[in-house]
Amino acid sequence: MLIRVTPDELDTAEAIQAVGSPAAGAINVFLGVVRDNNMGRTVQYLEYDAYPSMAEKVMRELAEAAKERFGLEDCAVLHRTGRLEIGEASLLIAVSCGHRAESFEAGHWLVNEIKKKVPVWKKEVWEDGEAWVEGPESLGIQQAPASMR
Amino acid sequence: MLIRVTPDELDTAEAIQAVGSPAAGAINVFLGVVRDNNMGRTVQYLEYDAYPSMAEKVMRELAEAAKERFGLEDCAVLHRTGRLEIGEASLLIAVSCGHRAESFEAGHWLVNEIKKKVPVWKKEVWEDGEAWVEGPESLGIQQAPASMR
Amino acid sequence: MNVTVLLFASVADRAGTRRVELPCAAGDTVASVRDRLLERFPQLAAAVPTLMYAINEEYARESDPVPAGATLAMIPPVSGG
Amino acid sequence: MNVTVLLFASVADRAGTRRVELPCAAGDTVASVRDRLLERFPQLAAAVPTLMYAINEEYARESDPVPAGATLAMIPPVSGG
Repeated sequence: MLIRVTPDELDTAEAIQAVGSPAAGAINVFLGVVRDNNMGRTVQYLEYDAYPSMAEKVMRELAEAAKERFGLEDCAVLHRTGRLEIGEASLLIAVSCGHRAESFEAGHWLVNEIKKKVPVWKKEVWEDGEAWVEGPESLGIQQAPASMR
Repeated sequence: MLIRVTPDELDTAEAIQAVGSPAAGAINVFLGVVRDNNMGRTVQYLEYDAYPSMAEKVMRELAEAAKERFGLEDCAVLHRTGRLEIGEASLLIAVSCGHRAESFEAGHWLVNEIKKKVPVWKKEVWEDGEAWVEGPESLGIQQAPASMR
Repeated sequence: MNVTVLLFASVADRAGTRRVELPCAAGDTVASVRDRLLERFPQLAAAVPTLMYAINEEYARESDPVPAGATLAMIPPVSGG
Repeated sequence: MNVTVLLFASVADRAGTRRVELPCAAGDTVASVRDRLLERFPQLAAAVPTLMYAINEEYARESDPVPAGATLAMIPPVSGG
């Protein structure tokens, strides 16, 4: 199980290789990519902050949960940190399993959970300013019981 | 739009590069991979036959349809032919779009349609024999009106 | 006037060839050309119930006319992916 | 006895630091350590309603006890991916 928070470029081939298995008939790869716009504003680049050791821990827990829940052969989750230009990948998820339907479901479930729970933050930098994005899907915003705040 | 039927190894990095776009926030990649078993039998390798010119035509039509239907930025569909060993990719789909949900839906829709409509065939080779797979999802088996047979 | 008939996968194996030139006349349809193919390769009869057809790389019905010089493909159930 | 408090993203920017050592006593909870942090950095008060917390890399509740020598992270709404 390949789990990594890193300032280096994410390598799709490495992740696909890592989840390869003779019993896998399907591999699904999801890349979260830096887009040139958000909420109607032009984005110049993103800056990612992270709590790397905890982020890796949460990513590993989610990967284990996905493996169990969807019967995966294997799973890789990588998140990049630091300054990312338009078109660069910030998140890379790869899952392998016997059949295709589970590969799509598992990948989608994982990215949704990552957006809620993994302690990583992005700052959008525009021509005329910048702001940390407080994720609308974050545990603290929507999902946490009041007692967890 | 990258569409290709080829005897050569499928290159995921090339497909990701091909669908890249400044407006894309999500890229989904699906790999159909040769599995070491099917229907309870041990598979040694697969041999793919194709009607390459028509396969590329149908793949292009499906890619255009997916682009329209899911609002994709771009789309790549590649299918390999010839002898494929366990773990090698026979099908590579990459889609790019603004947001993640559409990327998963589009990739899943595309692989389902490809399994129904693209004129490609696989032969399973076992230790003690071989057989052409007549796809249970093929248009001719389930979806075609009787008049199309 | 000829039609080029393409055979694939199990159908090509049974026929022992991937390509056959058959005569074709005005009024020929997918079904009539296919039946002419079966006269030459009776071992293909068992495949007919699940066959699909394409004229010049476009899926076609049994009743569709086959233009002179066309390529007619016999398409067994596909299993790509 | 100390606790190491980690700050990230907007919270780190507002505090002007990513790491603070605070005294910690028996009976301290996430909430009591956080309130001690706010005494030193009152500009963080606005962030509190959406903050989450982690003790030694595990999400924790405001009422959870903070062990001596623990690392307590202030976690603003995450936005990875």
